[in-house]
Parts: sequence; structure tokens; C-alpha cells
Amino acid sequence: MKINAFGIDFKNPVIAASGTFGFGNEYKDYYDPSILGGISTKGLTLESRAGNKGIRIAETSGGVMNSIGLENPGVEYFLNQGIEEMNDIESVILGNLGGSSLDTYIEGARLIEEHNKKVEKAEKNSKKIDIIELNISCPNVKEGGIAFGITCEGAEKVVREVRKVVSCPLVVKLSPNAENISRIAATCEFEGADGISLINTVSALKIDIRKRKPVFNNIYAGLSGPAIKPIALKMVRDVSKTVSVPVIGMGGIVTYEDAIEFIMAGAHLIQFGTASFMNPYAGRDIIDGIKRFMEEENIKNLDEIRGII
Amino acid sequence: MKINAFGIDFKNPVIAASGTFGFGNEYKDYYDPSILGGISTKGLTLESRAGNKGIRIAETSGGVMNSIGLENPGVEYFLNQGIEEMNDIESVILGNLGGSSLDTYIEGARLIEEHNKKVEKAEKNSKKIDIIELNISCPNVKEGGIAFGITCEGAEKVVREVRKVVSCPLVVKLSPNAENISRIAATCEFEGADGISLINTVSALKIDIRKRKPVFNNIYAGLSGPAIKPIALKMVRDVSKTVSVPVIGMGGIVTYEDAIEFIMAGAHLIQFGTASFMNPYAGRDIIDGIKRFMEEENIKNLDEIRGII
Amino acid sequence: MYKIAFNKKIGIDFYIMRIEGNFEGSPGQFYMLRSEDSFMTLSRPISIYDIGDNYIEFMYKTVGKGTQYFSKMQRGDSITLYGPYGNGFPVDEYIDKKVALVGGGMGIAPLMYLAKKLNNPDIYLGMRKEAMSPEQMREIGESYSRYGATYFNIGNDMTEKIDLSKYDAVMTCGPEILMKKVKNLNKNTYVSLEKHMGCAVGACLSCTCDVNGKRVRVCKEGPVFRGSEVDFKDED
Amino acid sequence: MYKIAFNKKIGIDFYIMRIEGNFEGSPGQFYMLRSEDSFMTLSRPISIYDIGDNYIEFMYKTVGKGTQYFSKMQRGDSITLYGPYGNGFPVDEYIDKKVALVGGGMGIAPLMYLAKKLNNPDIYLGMRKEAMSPEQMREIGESYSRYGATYFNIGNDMTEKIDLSKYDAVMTCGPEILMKKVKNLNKNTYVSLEKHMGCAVGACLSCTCDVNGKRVRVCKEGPVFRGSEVDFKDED
Ligand SMILES: Cc1cc2nc3c(=O)[nH]c(=O)nc-3n(C[C@H](O)[C@H](O)[C@H](O)COP(=O)(O)OP(=O)(O)OC[C@H]3O[C@@H](n4cnc5c(N)ncnc54)[C@H](O)[C@@H]3O)c2cc1C
Ligand SMILES: Cc1cc2nc3c(=O)[nH]c(=O)nc-3n(C[C@H](O)[C@H](O)[C@H](O)COP(=O)(O)OP(=O)(O)OC[C@H]3O[C@@H](n4cnc5c(N)ncnc54)[C@H](O)[C@@H]3O)c2cc1C
Ligand SMILES: Cc1cc2nc3c(=O)[nH]c(=O)nc-3n(C[C@H](O)[C@H](O)[C@H](O)COP(=O)(O)O)c2cc1C
Ligand SMILES: Cc1cc2nc3c(=O)[nH]c(=O)nc-3n(C[C@H](O)[C@H](O)[C@H](O)COP(=O)(O)O)c2cc1C
Ligand code: FES
Ligand code: FES
Repeated sequence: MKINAFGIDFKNPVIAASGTFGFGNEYKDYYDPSILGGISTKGLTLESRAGNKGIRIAETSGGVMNSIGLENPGVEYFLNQGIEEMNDIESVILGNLGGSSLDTYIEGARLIEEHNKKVEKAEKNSKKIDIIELNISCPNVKEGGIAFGITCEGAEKVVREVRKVVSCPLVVKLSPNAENISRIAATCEFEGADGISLINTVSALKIDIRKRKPVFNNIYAGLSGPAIKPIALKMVRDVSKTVSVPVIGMGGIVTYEDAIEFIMAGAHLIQFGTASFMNPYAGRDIIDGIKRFMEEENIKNLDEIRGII
Repeated sequence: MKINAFGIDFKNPVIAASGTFGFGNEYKDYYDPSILGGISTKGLTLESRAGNKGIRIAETSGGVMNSIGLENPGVEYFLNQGIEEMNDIESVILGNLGGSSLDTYIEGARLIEEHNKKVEKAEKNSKKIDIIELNISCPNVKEGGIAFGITCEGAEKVVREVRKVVSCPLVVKLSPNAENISRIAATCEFEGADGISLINTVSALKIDIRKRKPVFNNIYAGLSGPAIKPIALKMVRDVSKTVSVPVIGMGGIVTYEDAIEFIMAGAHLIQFGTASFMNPYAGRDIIDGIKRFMEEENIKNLDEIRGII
Repeated sequence: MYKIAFNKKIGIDFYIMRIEGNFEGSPGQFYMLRSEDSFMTLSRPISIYDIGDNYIEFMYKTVGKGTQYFSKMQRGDSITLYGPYGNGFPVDEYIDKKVALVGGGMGIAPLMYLAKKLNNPDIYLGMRKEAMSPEQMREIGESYSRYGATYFNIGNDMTEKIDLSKYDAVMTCGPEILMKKVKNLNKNTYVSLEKHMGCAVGACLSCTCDVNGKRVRVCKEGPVFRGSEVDFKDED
Repeated sequence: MYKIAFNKKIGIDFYIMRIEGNFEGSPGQFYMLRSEDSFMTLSRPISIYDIGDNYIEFMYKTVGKGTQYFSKMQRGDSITLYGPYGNGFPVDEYIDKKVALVGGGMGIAPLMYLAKKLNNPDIYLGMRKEAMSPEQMREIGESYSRYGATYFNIGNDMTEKIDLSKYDAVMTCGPEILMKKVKNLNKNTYVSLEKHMGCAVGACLSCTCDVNGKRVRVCKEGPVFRGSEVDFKDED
């Protein structure tokens, strides 16, 4: 199940999705997070954020809507303190990086680069961020976020500028609300992205008809979970056929069968998010399931089935 | 519950969605179709079509995927024979019109116009098509269909040309896969559409991992049902805030609560589709539920709650 | 909403579910079954296995999520069903003729009620060896043999061994390869087709196919058709 | 996967569900309950009502889809639960102090197990008149009164009638308006907060709020906090 992507070795293609797995240790009563191929941190931004007010999560048919609003302690605090929690984790670490403007994206990325350099030179006794997952697709923040992920022009600029300041692999996380997700993916690749991850949550609305109000203070919130799986799978296939860099597929992956579908649609790696809310053992179960499937189907290497659809 | 839209009186805002209610009589063992505000016919095209081969419908979490491929007897045959079946139905009839090219859209519309004129002049003893619902959003046909519903340029042309040949109200049915659905809606309004209906199914993919094949022969198929409701609701609100013509909202409406959500998001009328597969009494239940809700909440007229979100 | 009286395992992945209530239907017709909750978006078409005083029975095989869900239900649980749907076999026409029923795998399900309504048909049931234990086959065989001479063929191609040409009519249900062979052995064969279904009332066109050169809806004009009019090559 | 031993209606929309198995947890902690199938995407947080030899009990009120689903479950049905989660009330610290427990509406649920673990606390339970019949209230009152003097207040504001200042500590759960009043009547008040939850392990930040000027996760650092540190105005 080993796989190399972006020049980095993953134990297996299964990565915990940003925002659903904290900073890696929250599910450790259920399984050792080091069994995962990778872990994407909660979205970090230059400044610390308290997130959105009001209800932040709600159920829909087959899905979950969330409006967390990128609550996080800020890149700097995280690199100096929070990351310590992750010291014992042996999985690949993806630093999920958000921003509210071009400048804050660049500055956040620069801080990560600086941190990585210090760790490499042993000037800092800490852990490296192996990959930056650039989040230009968060539907839950007022400024920035998804604004950069809707049009090619938006994506072009931020990827180009962030690319200039970081030397680690750069994966760009795309929104299903992009005007044309394949075209944006191609733009990101052209601007130097080493990979594409998709999809972030789908912009959505839920109304409390008795209160005559939207359930979420921000009106719209992001839809994830099994409900969006067929939509995500279609987009992952489209993007995989468009770009030549590796694709990280996600959106509604709950079982190993779902994960295999994404790999057959062209994904090199996959992420599971909402799945952990449904089953805290989800990460472990998906890994075990893929292994079993490969045995049953006599698949030696996932390359044999990747992108065969 | 009476409502006037496009200059036409509807008994209530509840319309059976195209492709899920045949030509109006298929569910008559469950309830009299005349209780509905309106009925949208199965999508008609100039030429008769046999539809797609292979599996045509499958379940997903909270949703249904279909790949019927606009099977229909053709506009002409329908206007001369099929429509007879609808003679006893007292609901507003929406003729759902698809096409494979600009010309076939125009010619199909012209035939409907001609038919309506003949009926008006009593040259033909038949039923009028009260409204044309122009389907530029079918994801399941190879040519045409959704190609006209992705970009403003595509929509502009077909709406303008069809508008020229028809005098009855013209509602344009939009795709959630449009690059910018509000902008397309505004374009349609500008070109003379009397209303907008949305959303058609969402382009999606399902893979049979044991067979290593997509479930549907066309690879992609259209996702409908409760899974897409929060996505549809968001789009209906966006479009309602953009255009000034009435909006027909749909996508995952199964209960009266769902219908009320769409009305609060700005819809004048609503359609239910997949709901009938889950509950053959869905249309009746939604109407009864809205009535009960209005009593309980002391709402005299749906205008009081329309678009309050 | 109806109550389940029992739901028993009768083979490796075969079950019979009895539901309480007064139900109508003729052999070859089917019902749409679904969970009481709304999380199942598509109901599942299942043929009538038997109808009696205050109950209906279905025989089903677990193949995917829906049928697996059914298999977990227990006595007292609620289930929703709608029907009967479809045309059914031409029972009246052949009530006093010599008829053979040929079922393969899950296709044996509609044949029990059909045998009950016909007059002493010959019943040929084919089953993979792994599908049921000898004991289970005996039990199932006994249910059928109340209504006609019953032959159980295990694991081999039964069409080669039986002379179907001698019957006034043959009614068959099972894998397409079986039905195709059967219709070639008797001109007067009736086949029951299977298609994924959405509405079961003829409204959604999920289940159409060509029969005798015309588009038909398996849920409405079918599921039973004259074998001579069905071109199995087109069925995919 | 666990089996339900019983699930009984104890009020107009109140239920007690007993689940078989060996469970851990201290008062104020909670479990995440969900349907055995995967159609529920969010599990529902429910406090421990009681734990005994080979069972756990939950008292819950039907408010929406999830709890309505629970209310339809029957003896023998399967249910999935994870836990215990959260910190719970500071039982050890107050085991031999004079403690009052104040619960309103569904907030009475965690107080039974809490009373059981404390030493003869005074228990004040508030309930809308419509919530339970007199008979049902008597029954519930009796369960609590095994562990402390129990006062049932029906339909009126109990905080006005009782002197909470005389207790070493007050532990409360219920509507925010109640907890807010209570904490103003005794400085040493512990409150149990409610937030919509996703993960219950501190991973998703669905449930955070400001307590004592810091961001905390109700599922992890809570749900029990010192009343003095919670600013109820900010809780929305
Ligand atoms: C008129 C009719 C009568 C039927 N009677 C019976 C019966 O008496 N007993 C019985 O066990 N089955 C019967 N079937 C088949 C039964 O409907 C399917 O096996 C069932 O719907 C599968 O649902 P699932 O969720 O378990 O499988 P899914 O997860 O939906 O699919 C699993 C597999 O089953 C296949 N499948 C799904 N639906 C159908 C279908 N409608 N027809 C054929 N293959 C399908 C799929 O191709 C897939 O490979 C009948 C079908 C029809 C159309
Ligand atoms: C730590 C904790 C312990 C709890 N203990 C109990 C208990 O012992 N017994 C009990 O009956 N309830 C308890 N609750 C509340 C219970 O979790 C909610 O009532 C339940 O999740 C509602 O689910 P639903 O699907 O029925 O409602 P939904 O359909 O999700 O929502 C219906 C209504 O319930 C409200 N609601 C939903 N979830 C919550 C929530 N987590 N907190 C507050 N309001 C909510 C919504 O605002 C909405 O108005 C507890 C909540 C928490 C956080
Ligand atoms: C509660 C929650 C919080 C999330 N926070 C983030 C985030 O901070 N950054 C990000 O890129 N994606 C975030 N996401 C999106 C997920 O990483 C993922 O892209 C999406 O949920 C689809 O995958 P899933 O269906 O497996 O959950 C969040 C999702 C959820 C449900
Ligand atoms: C089986 C099926 C067939 C459909 N056929 C058509 C069609 O011919 N023309 C059209 O405009 N929409 C068609 N639709 C889309 C529906 O009219 C509706 O826009 C969509 O299903 C979303 O609504 P729902 O979730 O209530 O089903 C079809 C949908 C289904 C499920
Ligand atoms: S299942 Fe809908 S037409 Fe047959
Ligand atoms: S519920 Fe996820 S952090 Fe508390």
C-alpha cells in the first residue's frame, strides 16, 4: 500500500482530512494515528481566529453541514507550541493553510518555510510540515478563503506567490463551487502546484422553518459526507484526467469501498473527514479494508487500478 | 395556497418535476393528479429518443442517480397523441422541452406554439401546453442539453431564439453545474424568460469497484433527492435574490418542511421529483403539509414567508 | 406501514419474509419494499412469493445494501411496501393447460405463487450447489411440491435434461442466459424481466426496453413478456 | 453494537433507554448514540442517566429527527454508542459536602447518576406541567429520591423559592436561563453546557466557546464548567 507522491513516501494512501481530525491526536483512544498515510491539520491562518458564532454543525440527509469558520490558534502559535503534540506521529503531515488576503497567505507560508528550514538545520527541535495544503476553498469565512478558489484568476495569483516562498511540496485544495474545477486545477499546476486536493465542502443552506431563520449565522455553510460522494467522485475523475500531478481525492469517503472508487477515478491519495464522526475507527477501517480488497482482488499495487475509469 | 405566477393561476405551489411523473396519470392510483398546482411533462425533444442503454437508475446515500437520457416519443407525437392522456388533468401543464442543438430547440418550441394556437382557435380539440420549461440542464445526453446551461453564452442564444417563437410563458430550467448560476439566471431573464426553474440533477459518478466499471454506460449521471437539498436550497436563494421573475425551486424536496424551506429561500413554486419514488403519495402529502403548516403558523398567504431568508 | 411476522434465512443468502396484512396480487406481480425511514431513496422490487389469509411473503436474496437491510429486520419491525405492480403471468389462459415452470437462482421466487394458482404444473428449480444446504433445499422443494411435481437441479444446466417442448406453455424467471435457453425450447414461453426501477408505476422510464420492436416499461407493461418477443441481446 | 434492553416512554416526549453491556463513565459525562446503519451522519450526545451491572441508561427527550429515531427503537434492536466523553461533575471533591442539584427539563437527565455518586444531595427538578402526567412525575421522582431529598417543581420558577446559598456547591443542568439564575445564587456553581457536536473528541471544533477568556471545547474540556467562568450572553 506504500505510495510515493510529491517525492514523499506515504505508508498508505489514507489521509485524515483537515478540520475533522484536530491536530492528530484526538482520535488516539481509537487507533494510533501513525497508522495513517498522512494527517492534514485543522486549517491554519496567519492570525488566530475564534471562528463563527452560533450553531456550527448540523445533519442533513446523508450529509453534514459545518460552519466552523477556521477557528485556529494562528500559524505562529501552532509552529511554536501546537505542533509539539504531533511529535510522536509518524505519518506525513500536511499543514492546511488558509488566508484572508493574498498577503496573509504568503506570510503564513513564509512562516512555515522558515520553520521547516530551522528544523532541517537543527536550529529548532520540532517537526517539519511535510506538505502545505493550500486551502483556497473554505466556504465559511467572510474574506479570502473560497474567494481565491472560484475563478482561475483568483487561484493563479495566490498559488504563484505562495510557490515563490515555499520549497516543500505544495498541494492546492479546490472547491466544488469553482466555476470550472478542471481549469482551476490546470492553472494551479501551471503555477507550480505539486498536487491538487479536492473537494472541500459544497456551499449549502439549511433553514429552520419554525424559527424562520437559517440554521447557521453565516446563512450558508459547507456540506460534506456521503451525500456529496458521487459529486466529488465525478470532479476527482475530471481533474485527474486534466492534470499530471497527483490528486488527493475526498468528499464523502466513509468505507474502503468509497476509497477504492476514488482511486479508480484517478486519485493517488484519499482523505476521509466526516467519516470519523460516523465511526471513530474510520481511518483504521478504511486502511484495513483496502488491504483486504487488494488481497481478494489480487491487486499488488494500487497503480493497477488507479484511474481505470 | 393559490398563487399566480407568469400570469397563470396555480391551485397551489406544488408541481410534479419533469421525468419523475410521466405524463401525469402514472400515480393516479395514489391521488388525483388534478390536486397538484402543476405537472411538468417528461422531457420532450424534437425527435423521439430511446434513451440510454445499461442501468438507468441507482441509489446513493440520500440520493438517486439517473441516466435516462431523455427517452421520449418526440414533440410531434406527444402533441398529437400523448397529450390526450392529460385531457382530464386540471393542473397547469409545463411542457419540458429539451434539444440537441439550437435548431431542434427552436423547432420543438415552434411545434408547441403552433399546437397552442390551434387549440386556442379551436382548430384542434386538445389541451394547451400552459408553460414551456426549457431544459438546458440535462446531464444525460451527449449533444446539447446541459451544453447550453453551463455558460451564459450558451444560455443566451437558446433563450433568445426560443423566446422569439413562443408566446406562452417561458421558464428556463438551470443546471447546478452552471459556472455561475445566478449570472445565467440573470441572462435568461434579460433574454425574456418569464421564470427560472432550478435545479436539475447534479453531474455525478458511481463506480462498481468489483466490476471495475462505472455503474452507468455514460460514465456520469445526474444526482437528485434529499442528498442535494442543501445545495439546491442555496442556489434557489441566490437566484431568487438575483432575478425579479418568479423562481420554481426544486432539488430534494420530499416533505412539506422541505417545500417551506424553498419558499422561505425565495421560490414562488416548488417541484418534487425523486420524492415520488420514496413515497408515491408525496405530492398529496406535501400539499396537505403546507396547508397544515400555514394554519399552525397562522400564515394567510405564502407571500408572508417567501424569501424571508 | 406493516409489521413483519417473520424473516427467516432459508439459504446461504436467501430469506423469506412474511408481512402481516391483507394483500392483493397475482403471480408474477411484484411489490416495492422499503425501510420505514426515508433514508432508502429507492424502494426495491420483489416478486410475490405467496399470499395467504392476512399475510404476504417474499423470497429474496441479499445482493446489495437494500436486500442486506431487509435481511436484518426482525419480527415486529415495521416495513413499508407498495403494490402490487406489473402485469403478472397469464394464469387464466393456462389454468387447465400443461405448464412447466422453470426458475433459476432467485428466479424461483415468483414460481411458488404461480404454481399455487395454476393446475398442477411441473416445476423445475435450478440452484447453485453453494446456495442452500441439502436440508434447506428439501424444505423449499416441499413448499413447491404441494402445487406440482417439483424437480430440483443443483449446479448443472437443467435445460439440457428436460423436454420443454411437450408443454403447452413454459413460464420462466431467472438469469437471462437461462431464460434465453428456455425460450428456444418452447415457442410459448413467458419470461419475467428484471430492471433497476425507480417508480414502478411507469413514470420515470428507468426500466424500459425493446419488446417486439416497441419501447415498453418493465414495471408497467411487464415484467412478464412473451419470450418470442424479447431479444435478450438487447437487454443490458 | 449493543442491544436495547428496553426503551420506555416516561413523559409526553421523554424516554428512558436501557442498553445492555458493561459501560464506564462518571456523572456529567456523555455518550454519542447513533443508529446501527450509516444513514445518521451525526451521532447524538446524551448524558449518562444511570450505569449498573451490565447496563447503561439514558433519559432523552424527542426534539428532532435523531431523538425521534431513538424513540422508535425497541427491545432487541441494535444501537451503536461511543464514550464516555467529557469531564463530568467534580464528584470526588464534593463527596462529603452539602450539595444541591438543580435540573430543568431535559437537564434533569445527568442528575440521577450524579445524585447516586454524591452523598445525599438535595435534588430540585423543574418540569413544565405538560411534560409528564402526575403519575409519571411521581415515578421519576421516586428514582431520584433514592439518592437524596427530591423536590419536584412544576411549571414555575423554582430558583425563586429555594435558598441555594446555603450549599457548599450547586450542580446544575438545564436551559441557560435557569443555569444563569442558579449561578447567581451560589458562587460555587457547576454548569453543564450543551452544544451541537460533531466528533465529541475535540477534533472538529463544532462545540467551542469562551470560558474564563479562553477557547474551550465543550466536548473535551467540558461539558461541565464553573458557572462563574461562563458568560451565558456569549453562548449562542
Ligand atoms: C420485477 C422484479 C421482481 C424481482 N423479484 C425479486 C425477488 O422476488 N427476490 C429477489 O431476491 N430479488 C428480486 N428482484 C431483484 C431485486 O429487486 C434486486 O436484487 C434488489 O433490488 C437489489 O437491491 P440491493 O440494494 O440489495 O442491491 P444494490 O446495492 O442496489 O445492487 C447490488 C447488485 O444488485 C443488482 N440489482 C440491483 N437492483 C436490481 C434489479 N432491480 N434487478 C436486477 N438486479 C438488480 C445490481 O446490478 C448490483 O449488482 C426483482 C427485480 C425485479 C425488477
Ligand atoms: C453534552 C450533552 C449532553 C446531552 N445530554 C442529553 C440527555 O441526557 N438527554 C437529552 O434528551 N438530550 C441531551 N442533550 C441534547 C441532545 O444531544 C439533543 O437534543 C439532540 O442531539 C437533538 O437531536 P435531534 O436529532 O433530535 O434534533 P435535531 O433535529 O438535530 O435538532 C432539533 C433541535 O434540537 C436542537 N439540538 C440539536 N442538537 C443539540 C445539542 N447537541 N444541544 C442542544 N440542542 C440541540 C436543535 O437546535 C434543534 O432546534 C445533550 C447534549 C449535549 C451536548
Ligand atoms: C467540521 C469540518 C471542518 C473542516 N475544516 C476544514 C479546514 O479547516 N480546512 C479545510 O481545508 N477543509 C476543512 N473541512 C473540509 C474537509 O477537509 C473535507 O474537504 C470535506 O469535509 C469533504 O470530505 P468529507 O466528506 O470526507 O468530510 C472541514 C470539514 C468539516 C466537516
Ligand atoms: C428519473 C429522473 C428523470 C428526470 N428527467 C428529467 C427530464 O426529462 N427533464 C428535466 O428537466 N429534468 C429531469 N429530471 C430532473 C428532475 O426534474 C429534477 O430537476 C431533479 O430530479 C431534482 O429534483 P428532485 O431531487 O426532487 O428529484 C429527472 C430526474 C429524475 C430522477
Ligand atoms: S420503474 Fe419507473 S417507469 Fe418503470
Ligand atoms: S464536538 Fe468536535 S470538538 Fe467538540
